[in-house]
Amino acid sequence: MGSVRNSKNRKKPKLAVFKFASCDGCQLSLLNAEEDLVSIGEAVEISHFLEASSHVEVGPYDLTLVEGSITTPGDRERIQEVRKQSRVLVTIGACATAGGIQALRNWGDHEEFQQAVYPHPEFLDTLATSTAISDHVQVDFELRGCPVNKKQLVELITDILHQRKPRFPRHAVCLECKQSGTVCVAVTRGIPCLGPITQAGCGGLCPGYDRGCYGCFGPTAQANVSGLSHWLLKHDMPKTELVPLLRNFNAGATPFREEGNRLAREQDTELE
Amino acid sequence: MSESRSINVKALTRVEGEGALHIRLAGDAIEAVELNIYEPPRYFEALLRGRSVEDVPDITARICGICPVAYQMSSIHAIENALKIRCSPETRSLRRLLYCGEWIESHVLHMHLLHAPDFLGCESGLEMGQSYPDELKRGLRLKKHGNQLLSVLGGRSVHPINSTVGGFYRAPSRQRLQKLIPDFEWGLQAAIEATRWVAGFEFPEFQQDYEMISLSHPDEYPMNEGEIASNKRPAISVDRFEQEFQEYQVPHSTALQACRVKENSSYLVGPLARVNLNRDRLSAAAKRLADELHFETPCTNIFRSIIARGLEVVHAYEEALGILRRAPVLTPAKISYDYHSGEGCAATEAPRGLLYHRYAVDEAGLVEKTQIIPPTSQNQLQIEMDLIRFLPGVLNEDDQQTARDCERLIRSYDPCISCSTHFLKLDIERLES
Amino acid sequence: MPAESLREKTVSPWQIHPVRIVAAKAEVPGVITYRLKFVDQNVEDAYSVSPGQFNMLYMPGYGESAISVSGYDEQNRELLQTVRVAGNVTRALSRLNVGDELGLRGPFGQGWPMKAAQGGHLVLIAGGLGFAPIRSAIEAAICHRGRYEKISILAGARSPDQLLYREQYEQWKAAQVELRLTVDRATPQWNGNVGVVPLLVDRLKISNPATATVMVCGPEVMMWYTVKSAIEQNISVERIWLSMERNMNCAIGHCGHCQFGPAFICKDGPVLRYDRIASYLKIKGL
Amino acid sequence: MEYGNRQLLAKEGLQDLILAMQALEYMVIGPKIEQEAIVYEEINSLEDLPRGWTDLQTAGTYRIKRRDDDAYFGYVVGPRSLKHYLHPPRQLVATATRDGQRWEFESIENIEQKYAFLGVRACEIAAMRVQDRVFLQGDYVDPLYAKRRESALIVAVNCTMAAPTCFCTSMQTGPRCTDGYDLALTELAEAFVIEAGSDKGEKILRDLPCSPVTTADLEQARKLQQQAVEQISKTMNPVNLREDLLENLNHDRWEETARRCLSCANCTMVCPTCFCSTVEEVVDLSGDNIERRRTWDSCFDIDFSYQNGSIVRNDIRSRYRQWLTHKLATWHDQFDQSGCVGCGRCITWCPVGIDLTEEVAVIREKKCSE
Ligand SMILES: Cc1cc2nc3c(=O)[nH]c(=O)nc-3n(C[C@H](O)[C@H](O)[C@H](O)COP(=O)(O)OP(=O)(O)OC[C@H]3O[C@@H](n4cnc5c(N)ncnc54)[C@H](O)[C@@H]3O)c2cc1C
Ligand code: SF4
Ligand code: SF4
Ligand code: SF4
Repeated sequence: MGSVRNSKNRKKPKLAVFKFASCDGCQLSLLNAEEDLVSIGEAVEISHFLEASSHVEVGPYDLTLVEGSITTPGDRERIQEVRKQSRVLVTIGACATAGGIQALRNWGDHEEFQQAVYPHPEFLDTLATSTAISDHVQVDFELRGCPVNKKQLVELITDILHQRKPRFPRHAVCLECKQSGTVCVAVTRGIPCLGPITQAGCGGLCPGYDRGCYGCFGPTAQANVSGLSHWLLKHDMPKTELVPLLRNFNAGATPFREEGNRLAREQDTELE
Repeated sequence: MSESRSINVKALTRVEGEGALHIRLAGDAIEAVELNIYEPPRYFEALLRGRSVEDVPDITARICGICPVAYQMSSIHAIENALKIRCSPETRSLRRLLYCGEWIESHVLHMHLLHAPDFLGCESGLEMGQSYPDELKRGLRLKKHGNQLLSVLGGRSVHPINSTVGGFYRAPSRQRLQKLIPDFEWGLQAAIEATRWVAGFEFPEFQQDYEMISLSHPDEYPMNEGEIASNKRPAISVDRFEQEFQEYQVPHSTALQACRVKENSSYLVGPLARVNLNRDRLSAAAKRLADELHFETPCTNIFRSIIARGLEVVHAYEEALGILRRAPVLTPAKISYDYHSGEGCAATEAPRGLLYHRYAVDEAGLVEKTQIIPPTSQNQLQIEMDLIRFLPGVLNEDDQQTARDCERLIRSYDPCISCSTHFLKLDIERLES
Repeated sequence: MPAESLREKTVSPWQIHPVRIVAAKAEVPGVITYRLKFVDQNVEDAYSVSPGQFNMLYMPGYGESAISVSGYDEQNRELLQTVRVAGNVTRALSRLNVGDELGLRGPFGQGWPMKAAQGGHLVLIAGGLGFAPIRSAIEAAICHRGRYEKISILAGARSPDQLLYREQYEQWKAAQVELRLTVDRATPQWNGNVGVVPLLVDRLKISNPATATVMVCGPEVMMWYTVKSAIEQNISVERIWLSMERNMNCAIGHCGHCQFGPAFICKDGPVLRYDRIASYLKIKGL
Repeated sequence: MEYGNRQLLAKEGLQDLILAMQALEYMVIGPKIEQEAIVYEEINSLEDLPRGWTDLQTAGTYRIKRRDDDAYFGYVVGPRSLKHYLHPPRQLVATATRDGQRWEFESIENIEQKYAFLGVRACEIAAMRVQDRVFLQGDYVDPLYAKRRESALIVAVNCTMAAPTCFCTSMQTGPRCTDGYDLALTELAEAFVIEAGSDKGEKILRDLPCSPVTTADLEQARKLQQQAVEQISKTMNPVNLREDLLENLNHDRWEETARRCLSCANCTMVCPTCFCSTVEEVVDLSGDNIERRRTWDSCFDIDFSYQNGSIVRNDIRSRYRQWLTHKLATWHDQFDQSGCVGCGRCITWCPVGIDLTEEVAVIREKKCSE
């Protein structure tokens, strides 16, 4: 069947996990795969996964998972090297696919941020922005989520082991809500919910817990962000609340970023 | 003339986040020990400014994917203190239950996948599984329970979504909670077995005279509430934390380190400190087990902290079972509150130790100022101090072995390096004085 | 109660049957023609297919793909399917060897109107991989050669080495079938037509347009211009048939994916009469 | 056999009905308050019903509210419909298992669960019949739908009120249930008028503690049903609707709607007639055990029209157009009826309140020139 598993005499494919600016949550999702973790461990050679193993092999790697965003000059270079060493490079999680929560610095004054947190900013060597991996190197596949869904992560690894192109839904969270029988919190309670413009993958988690979706999985393909913000503004949601809603873990994703910026500009002119 | 020698561990492994260790020696004299955390800074304290208090638990969770509940709990309690919100006893129980889930998940992960391999000469938990398949399987199952509990209460195990200021977004389903009971009954026994297993490891002799710091509460094992206790000094209330402890920056690390303000001295937080200071408040089964294992307290050998972790897992299982059996009903899920300007702080016990947060909020419920002091920054100086004392005993080995031994020592702290970059502004004047 | 009366169609349309690869022939780079044989003889006995219909080929773990039947070897009871490597399913299929098994559901859909075309000039037009379903019409027509006044095959490909079924051409010509080929880009060795397929239609001699039937399969733009040319040749819109393609998931009209205006490509098509869809072909994004 | 012999059932008698259905091993699915809406859920007893509650619905909003009486069925329709149970959102349809070099393929054909639906409205019966047409009356029968549908028991309720989103009268599907049920109820102030519509229903009715109806009861029932008719304010003229839409596939309105529509698929999920699905391949790590699962899909999903590396309906405009024209126009070509029963769910549950009847009105008002 052409699966890697079947070709007994071939060496096991090498898996590497690299981390950039992140919280480790996406890597942890792999350790959280529990039973599957053992099977993955059998199917691949874990060649570089610092959080899980002291066994470190040099590249090239067959599959590289990259967590985290680019925030330092050093990392900007390191990712180039990682790319060179990787046959298939997959980014996992909002940090890697959109810059993560730390991309909020892109709207702030970097120096002032440094001063607010560190007494000696001069010891630091960081960039003024937090950017997605795909802004720096070519990425073969992006797995969304903050954190990624561990089922999807295992599925992705399986897909690659079996030489399948990974395919995940690009539709809205709303489908998952309805499929799981969750009642829409936007319609029944007027709670602002990003579900209609956020990519599925979490299973409609937040609405199932009576709160609005806050966009962990980033924008859907062709997300109509202004369509949603238009409705919310018409229904008395102030821009001061709407802008931060769009600026969460996927603040750096283009559709969220652009609409957030547009609203913020309008807000500024209104204030003047 | 003795040659100068430098030992580098370029990348610490089996720790959460990324860090390195540099040791510089001149002959047998230690010139420098630097725990270098090169985890890039993410400026959480800066990005929280201007956000509404309800956004805070979601954002602070992202400081650390290993202990998001700890960040949520500390920030929620600090904000509730700022807004003078008093939550119901049921909320309190369910929050403890949530925390039990995180302790189980995080401790079991560390015990089985990160730390145990050191004692068994393996490079990873998976490799260890080849010689100890049942132990690994048991560990993974225990870890899964922790995750399941987090998922039922919080929606998912990494960055759960159900905790908020004033309670929970949705009252946890009693039915789903009670479904966990059989698993947890099994887990309690299995956790006892696992602890017996790790207690049988061979530990290096390494006794240190630590100052141990943890929360302490008259009626319960510390998690979400209590005073800050020490084995060396009188207990203080949480709101005095910043007067007694402070953070400062060192050039070799992106993380800040913490120390005692007056004495400039290091201290230890985490499971070993907690068990030492609160042994009599461990659950019955955990206490019995500690006696059975002749776990002497105070225990001052950091390598034995894996046993303390085991005891806490047993405690967490037993406490969780009690709450699951009661399955408190939460009505309403979340209490309503008004915004007003104020300031509040709180400390809770993250799996790795004390986690302190302070917030100033304005009358619209937006954050003005934040201070977050995570456990790993508090342990960092202690780790360096330990290394200085530990090194002479391992220096006659080759560099690789010395490095490996040092790494083992560091690992027994279960340092969470991703957390340790989110450190706080310190008061420069005070530092210089 | 309608629900009660309709239970009789007992076999689940979801049942997949194993088939074995008996032979695989690389046609052109990236395109393979397979000979498939049912593993279970009862299934083989029950199976009957007409030209223009398609099967869902199933690669366990990868999914299903709609693949036209490009021929059926009655003697050996072997199905011919020509597959271009496009994505997951077809790529996985291409990694199989002779003797390996895969799954199949089918046949599905409405095929070419071979009967209705009898008595007149049969014009079969293929572009690229559209040759696959056209091939099954060629076979069927040759089988009953006498029933058609004239048979013309017009086929186009990007380049000469992209032309499918080259080894069959002599055989077809021997059965008195007119074969005209064209390529977009010629090579030095090529001395046939250069240009798009509709040009071949323009040059075709159709003695009696009233009884001629045109069957086309190829990319949508190619079909669009081919039909225009056919109409200019005075062929009635009711005698022009197109084989259409849309995303195919269930193949039984239950999943909604393959809709094209009023048609379900899986059950009303893939072969559709031009005049019934003409107005929709013009609309973008339907 | 003639049914329609009407009788009176005391309000508490509903509990006997629930018990009778349970005794026949039905899982009773009825209205229940969940997450601040009245949804179809498993009902264990009368206590579970939303007694004394109603719903308020407009485009994009839904709220539940106390009524000033104790009516059990004093609400309209909720986000779930029978399709949630008869054509469930996730369904295993087939499996593949590797056995050495060979594969075993199996299709799932048996389902033990029998459902009894309590509180079904006229438009919902109509919607179920639309799905019957899709799954049972074509060349292929969906075996799982057939099983569920055949074993289902329908206890209908005649509407006595309507929401501003209802337009069943336009689509000629309600508000009165005329057939397609096993039992039908009309809720009066003090009791129910109950009648059977099938042998199954008749058998259950025989054992219920009923009393004879009076003319006054019937008059009250008629009045209440009339009240629902009168409350319906929304209309959509079905005459020529198919042509009006198909002749306007390039109307400017589609573009305008696309600026509001989020392509979130809520309308298709709540619509009781929408039937689109996708079969997903769920593979274990070894690749040896595969489940083929059918899940609800939607024409609003961008990948729904994926074909050979490109997307056919590659903007919201063409996706919305596909939905509306399928529902109201090409459905006639395919199934000889409209795909819309006028329940108004898509209007209420659209998170930005798009109302298909308004869209249709605009398109009709100014037909496109071409
Ligand atoms: C009636 C008919 C007859 C055909 N006959 C032939 C033939 O004879 N020979 C031939 O080579 N081809 C034929 N095709 C085309 C063939 O079906 C496709 O090229 C084939 O499905 C490709 O399968 P794949 O898995 O390799 O490619 P993919 O492009 O990966 O698609 C496989 C299937 O998966 C689904 N899919 C893939 N990606 C997505 C996504 N992002 N979102 C949603 N769904 C997705 C689609 O349903 C797609 O059909 C025919 C198509 C039709 C409709
Ligand atoms: S995407 Fe979210 S979970 Fe993953 S590393 Fe980033 S912050 Fe953590
Ligand atoms: S709750 Fe949010 S995600 Fe769910 S259906 Fe409503 S709008 Fe969509
Ligand atoms: S289209 Fe709307 S009104 Fe019509 S049946 Fe569907 S949900 Fe109801």
